[in-house]
Amino acid sequence: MLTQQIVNGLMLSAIYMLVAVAFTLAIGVLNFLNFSIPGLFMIGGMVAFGGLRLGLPWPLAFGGALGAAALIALAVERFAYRPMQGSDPETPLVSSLGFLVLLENLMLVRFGSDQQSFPALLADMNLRFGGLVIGIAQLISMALSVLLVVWLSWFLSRTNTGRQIRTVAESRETALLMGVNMGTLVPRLFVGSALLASSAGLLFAVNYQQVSPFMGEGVGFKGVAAMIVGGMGSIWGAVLGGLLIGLVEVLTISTVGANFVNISAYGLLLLILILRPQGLIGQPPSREKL
Amino acid sequence: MTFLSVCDLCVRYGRVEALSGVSLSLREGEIVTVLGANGAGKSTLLRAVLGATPSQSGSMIFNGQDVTKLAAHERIARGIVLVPEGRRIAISLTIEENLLLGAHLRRDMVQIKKEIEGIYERFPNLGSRRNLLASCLSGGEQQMLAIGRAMLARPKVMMLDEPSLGLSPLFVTKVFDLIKELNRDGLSVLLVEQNAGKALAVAHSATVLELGRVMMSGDPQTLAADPRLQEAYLGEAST
Amino acid sequence: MSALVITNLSKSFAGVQAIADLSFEAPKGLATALIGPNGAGKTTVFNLVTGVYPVDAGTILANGIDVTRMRSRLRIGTGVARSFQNIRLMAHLSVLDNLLVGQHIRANRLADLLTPYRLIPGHRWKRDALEALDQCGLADFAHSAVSALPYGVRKRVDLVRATLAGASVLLLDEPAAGLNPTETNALRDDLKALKAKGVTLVIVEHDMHFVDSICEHVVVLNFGQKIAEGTLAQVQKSKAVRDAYLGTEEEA
Amino acid sequence: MKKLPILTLAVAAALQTSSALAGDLVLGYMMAKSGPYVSLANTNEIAVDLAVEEINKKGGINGKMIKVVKFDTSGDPKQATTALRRFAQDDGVLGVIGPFSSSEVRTTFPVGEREGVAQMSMASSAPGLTKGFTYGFRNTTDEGKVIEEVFASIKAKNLPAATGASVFASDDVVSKSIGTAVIPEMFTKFNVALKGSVDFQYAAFDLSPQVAQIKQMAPDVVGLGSPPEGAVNLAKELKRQGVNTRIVGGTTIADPELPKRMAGAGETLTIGTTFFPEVNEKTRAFTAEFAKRATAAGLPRNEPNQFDASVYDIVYLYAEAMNNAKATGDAGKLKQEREAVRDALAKIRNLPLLEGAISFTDGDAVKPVYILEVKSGKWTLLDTRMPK
Amino acid sequence: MSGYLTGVLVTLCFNIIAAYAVYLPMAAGQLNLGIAGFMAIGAYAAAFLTNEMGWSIWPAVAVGSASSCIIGLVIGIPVLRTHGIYLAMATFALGQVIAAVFLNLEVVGGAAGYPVASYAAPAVIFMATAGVMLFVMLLSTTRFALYLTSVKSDSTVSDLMGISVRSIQAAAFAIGAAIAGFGGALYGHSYNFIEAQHFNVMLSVFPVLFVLFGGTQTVFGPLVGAMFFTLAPELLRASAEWRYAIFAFFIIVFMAVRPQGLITTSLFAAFRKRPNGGKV
Repeated sequence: MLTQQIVNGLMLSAIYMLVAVAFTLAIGVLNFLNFSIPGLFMIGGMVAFGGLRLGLPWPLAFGGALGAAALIALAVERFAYRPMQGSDPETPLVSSLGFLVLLENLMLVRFGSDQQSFPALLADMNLRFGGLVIGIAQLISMALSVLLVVWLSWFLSRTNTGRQIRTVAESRETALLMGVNMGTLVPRLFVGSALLASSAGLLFAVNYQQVSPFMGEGVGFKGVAAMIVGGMGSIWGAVLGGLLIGLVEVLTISTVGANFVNISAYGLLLLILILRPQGLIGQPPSREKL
Repeated sequence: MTFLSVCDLCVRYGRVEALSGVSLSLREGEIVTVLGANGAGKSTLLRAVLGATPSQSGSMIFNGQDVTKLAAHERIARGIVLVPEGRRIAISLTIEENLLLGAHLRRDMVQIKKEIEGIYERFPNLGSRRNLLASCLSGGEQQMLAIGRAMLARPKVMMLDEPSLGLSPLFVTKVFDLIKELNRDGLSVLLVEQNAGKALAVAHSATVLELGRVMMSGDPQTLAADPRLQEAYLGEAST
Repeated sequence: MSALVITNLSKSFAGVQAIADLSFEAPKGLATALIGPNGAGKTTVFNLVTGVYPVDAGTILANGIDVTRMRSRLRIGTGVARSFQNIRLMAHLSVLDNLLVGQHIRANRLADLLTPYRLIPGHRWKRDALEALDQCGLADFAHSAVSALPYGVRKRVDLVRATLAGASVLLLDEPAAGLNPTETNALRDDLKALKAKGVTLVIVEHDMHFVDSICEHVVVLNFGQKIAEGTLAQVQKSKAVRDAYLGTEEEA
Repeated sequence: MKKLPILTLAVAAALQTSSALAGDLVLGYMMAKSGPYVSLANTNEIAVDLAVEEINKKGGINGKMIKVVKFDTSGDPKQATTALRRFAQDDGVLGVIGPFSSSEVRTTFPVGEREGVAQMSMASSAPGLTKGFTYGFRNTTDEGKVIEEVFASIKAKNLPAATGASVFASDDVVSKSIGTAVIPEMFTKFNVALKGSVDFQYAAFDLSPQVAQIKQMAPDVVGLGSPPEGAVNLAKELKRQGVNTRIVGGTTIADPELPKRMAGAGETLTIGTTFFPEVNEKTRAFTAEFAKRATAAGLPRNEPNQFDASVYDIVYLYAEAMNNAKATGDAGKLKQEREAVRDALAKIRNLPLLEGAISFTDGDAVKPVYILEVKSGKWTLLDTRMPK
Repeated sequence: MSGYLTGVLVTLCFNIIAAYAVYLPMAAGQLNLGIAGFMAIGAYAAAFLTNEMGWSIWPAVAVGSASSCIIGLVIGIPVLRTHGIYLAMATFALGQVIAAVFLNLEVVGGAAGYPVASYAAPAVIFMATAGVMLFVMLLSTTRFALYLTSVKSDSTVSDLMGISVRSIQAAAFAIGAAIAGFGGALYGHSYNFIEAQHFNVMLSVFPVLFVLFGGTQTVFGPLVGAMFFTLAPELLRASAEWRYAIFAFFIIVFMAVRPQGLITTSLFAAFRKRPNGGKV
């Protein structure tokens, strides 16, 4: 049973991980806590659902969902991020949350508040080892999210754009003097982050066969927690954080009860923030210069 | 033949006028040095030439083309490259990645690799630690890396902003030797320096800024002898 | 007796020695200039004296009190106040409010904290601050937003803020940098007036004329070390100083 | 602060719907057309309008027409109290239809008590909500009673139920009381051995850890306290992990579309509900008319749910009460007439309506319970239990 | 006054109180995303006192507010070691944990919620809100408020001026918590019912939006922000299902055009004649 719970926890972790990475891209590089990410996560699931309901073949529906998320991310960059440069650091929070509320309500108007059943793409195939049940869909999505993260990590560490992104993350000023073109890099980052969030939403929909306008909130906030537990701005930190939060959640449910999930998951977050604010893997911020 | 010409450049930060009508020109293969006290606007001038700080008015011709309207990355692609003040090495990147960052606008990987090897040959200290984080370098080594990084952008004009700042005398000499060497290989250099004596010794031409304006300019020997320069630095009454 | 006594002070950042075994004194009631090329460690000295950075080794005495290990917040209580190289005025506050913050050390009790002074016309805090502004001819700017002020005015407000703490030792970080000649003259008058009141000044400055007109004592730093000390005329004659500033081909 | 009065006046002016025509019998109706309950509640309005139209077409009550003033509460308790204050103080209503959710009921019943105006909820089914309130009514059956009938039916039909587990959403009022109180009590009463209980959060999407626990217990029946989403997720996950068990629930999961939403999972899921379209002519006619109007309004669902039926009957219950109380809608006698309507409501016994014969005891409706079972992906009527 | 207006104004009052609870720490540069947790503490503590101990409302509200304040201080001191976005996330986590604790606290009803017997009429709420506004506005004329802005603008320099940055921040955080607890305590007695689920993330986040929307530069920003956020959805009531979507759209556009918020000091200065003498 513990093994089964760990398997269950891993699936959850994979989703949190992707969302955490989406957050970490925005915050680590741009110092922007992008609260529209839960909305983009939801868009991934809901738009794909809408597409399938219209009778689109799934590659088209999925592509449409990712495309929609990318376009929305560009709007977020344009209206929530860009005008706020130079104002109080918490200001972009308002408009990015505005986007979350807007997206949720648009989907609400279109699809209603109900949780909707997402059609099963794969026949209900499960691998059984003794008592242990592992869904094929679970395995595939887990593999996909791991692949995505590994690819991203490769991308950041090995490619030209990746180096530019890491330079921006360290110092915008240095990047500017090196001729990094912020005008195109920032929107690309937003799109990348949105693609991660919406793919997480898609995988979620495929896996749990459900979508709803509010599906992003719970997952999104846990994703933020995962990001911080691991270490803000670090991809592998987000992975570790996602793993931890997912496992803590599942183990809490199976040992203490579902009502204690928020206490343990967010308690862990609080503890980390107090004891080691830079997260498990993360560099402490350096002292300012006068 | 003028290679880079800056004409009547004005830069404001909010209400503060940092540069007011600065003009400057540089011929191909020359070292031009810009001198001046703190706050005279030297760094602002280099940033404006790079395009990283927007200028309110003025024009800039480079290599026969009007580059006034171009963004920093477009100017860098045309060969105007800056080695910034304080070096600005990305310390979360490795030494090799810093070099690659300098080449980020280029696509010719094979040639880039070759040039990086060239840099390592020139600075064995960098080559032996190529895969370590740049934070492990000393100030002088960081300056070498910063110059190497700029080299990889294939500069036609290299601008150096106080390259000797905070370096030990040994490294200061190294840096100036390097600048001379690069210049001998045909690179044009725009050099901002605190160390006026060293700068004037290598320069073909010099400009002194004061409070955002050109105070004087001319050939370095004349300037070095000009009491106003001593005055600008040491405040000695010219007797 | 010296107002500020620095003995064998050392500080390094990430292996780079910023201040190395530095000793000097700022004589009481006089102005001491701290000069040297960029990166010589002048501002670092101020940061160590005011406690922005912890000291690696050495001692700092301010008005006879050892502040070496004292918390940065409490050091202003020993009579040491400072201004900042890149003018650190509170951008969200008006000029007057910035000055009121500067007065904190003189209005330090809980009752002071909770007095609704803004509702009390002509409260002494506001009066004091306005008076100090008036003396510098800046009274018109009292209610302006800091960000809207010309650079020179901001610099002088920064100075007034430092004086309002009632300090006996003022550390001024490049007070004249970026000022036009008129403003520089006004600043000089301000500083002379302070000196006349017995305030000890320690000034980091690049403008040697300015130093010449104010400072009786000059300490020259290079690479975190003292390379010369004396009157300006004395240090200007020093070869080490000329090398540090103008550089020479013979060295190295 | 000149803005405050101006803005509020503007708001008031913008929203003040035309007050009731003199002589109409006015009812207030709290809708949940936005917010978390919109999918369950947004068809309610069709049922209300339908009932009002039918009554007015037949000449109204005491020669007066019924008029309904509507207010969208978004399912938010704060807005619900605003709605009630408005109905009571501004619109001169004789009674109020709604509110929808238990949380809203919790905040509006005290207000209704102070204002002296009756309310009747169509959906809130948390145990004991009407206790202590003389003006608070619910046309819902206490979940305890519903689930008791379900188990009685299962036992009567000799379906396997030797062992059981309790599964519930722990952060939802109704679900939790079902899971922690009702189910264990029923298990004892009907000799089902309780193997354990498992909880999940209302918004949980992943029930695999819970199902892994259920799998270990291998119960014959799972007593479920949850909203429909939880039932769907649980059924799917049970199927995925290969657990065969009968899910038993109350009206909280009585969603007409539940079998469709479970997409092949949840066979033999058994519930008690207060409405089933296939019971008789009357229910079939209502279902047909409802479908027509819902389609015309472009709503996503055109099959009535239990709340649509309930709210339809609430209009008739008020009509009956206003008739018995001889209500005139006269503004001068509002206070007495509200009280009379309340008293008349409380006295209703075996009034034959859409859902069956309805009576009130202690503010809660007593009415027939239909036991439904999912067979080949559709609701089928297993049993009808009449109230004792 | 019409019943509708009363209802809307009561809602507005609670939003104003919540906005000021967020405003004080934010004036010191702390983004508190866990204000709902402190409301919950005040609400449950006060409700417990009136329900189980038979206290009358005012002392209960006072104790509720005080317990929120004390817990804010005790938890705030370690939490305030973090800065910026870390602090925001720490308070966010804190709010979640507090709400989850009440969800599991059976002595106050747990998940079933907690009915509150004593009733605070709208007039009481209006008075209490006026009191909170008066308190914050008075506070804004003191050195304390001055130091909040000073610490926010530049904590290093504030420290060098001798201001105890940590104490000022802790005080701002605790007073914010006290106001939140006060609002929560009144909330319970006004609506006669509290449930842990009510004190969720959105309840924490919306007051932050009120303040940022209204503007943090002046003490009137939160008031205007709360008014807008309460009244705009009411004005949009006619558009039924679209109203929250339109509302969100408006927020985005507004913030893009005016990121510093609606009410700013410069706006004030434009309205104010040049003050004669030293009046600020």
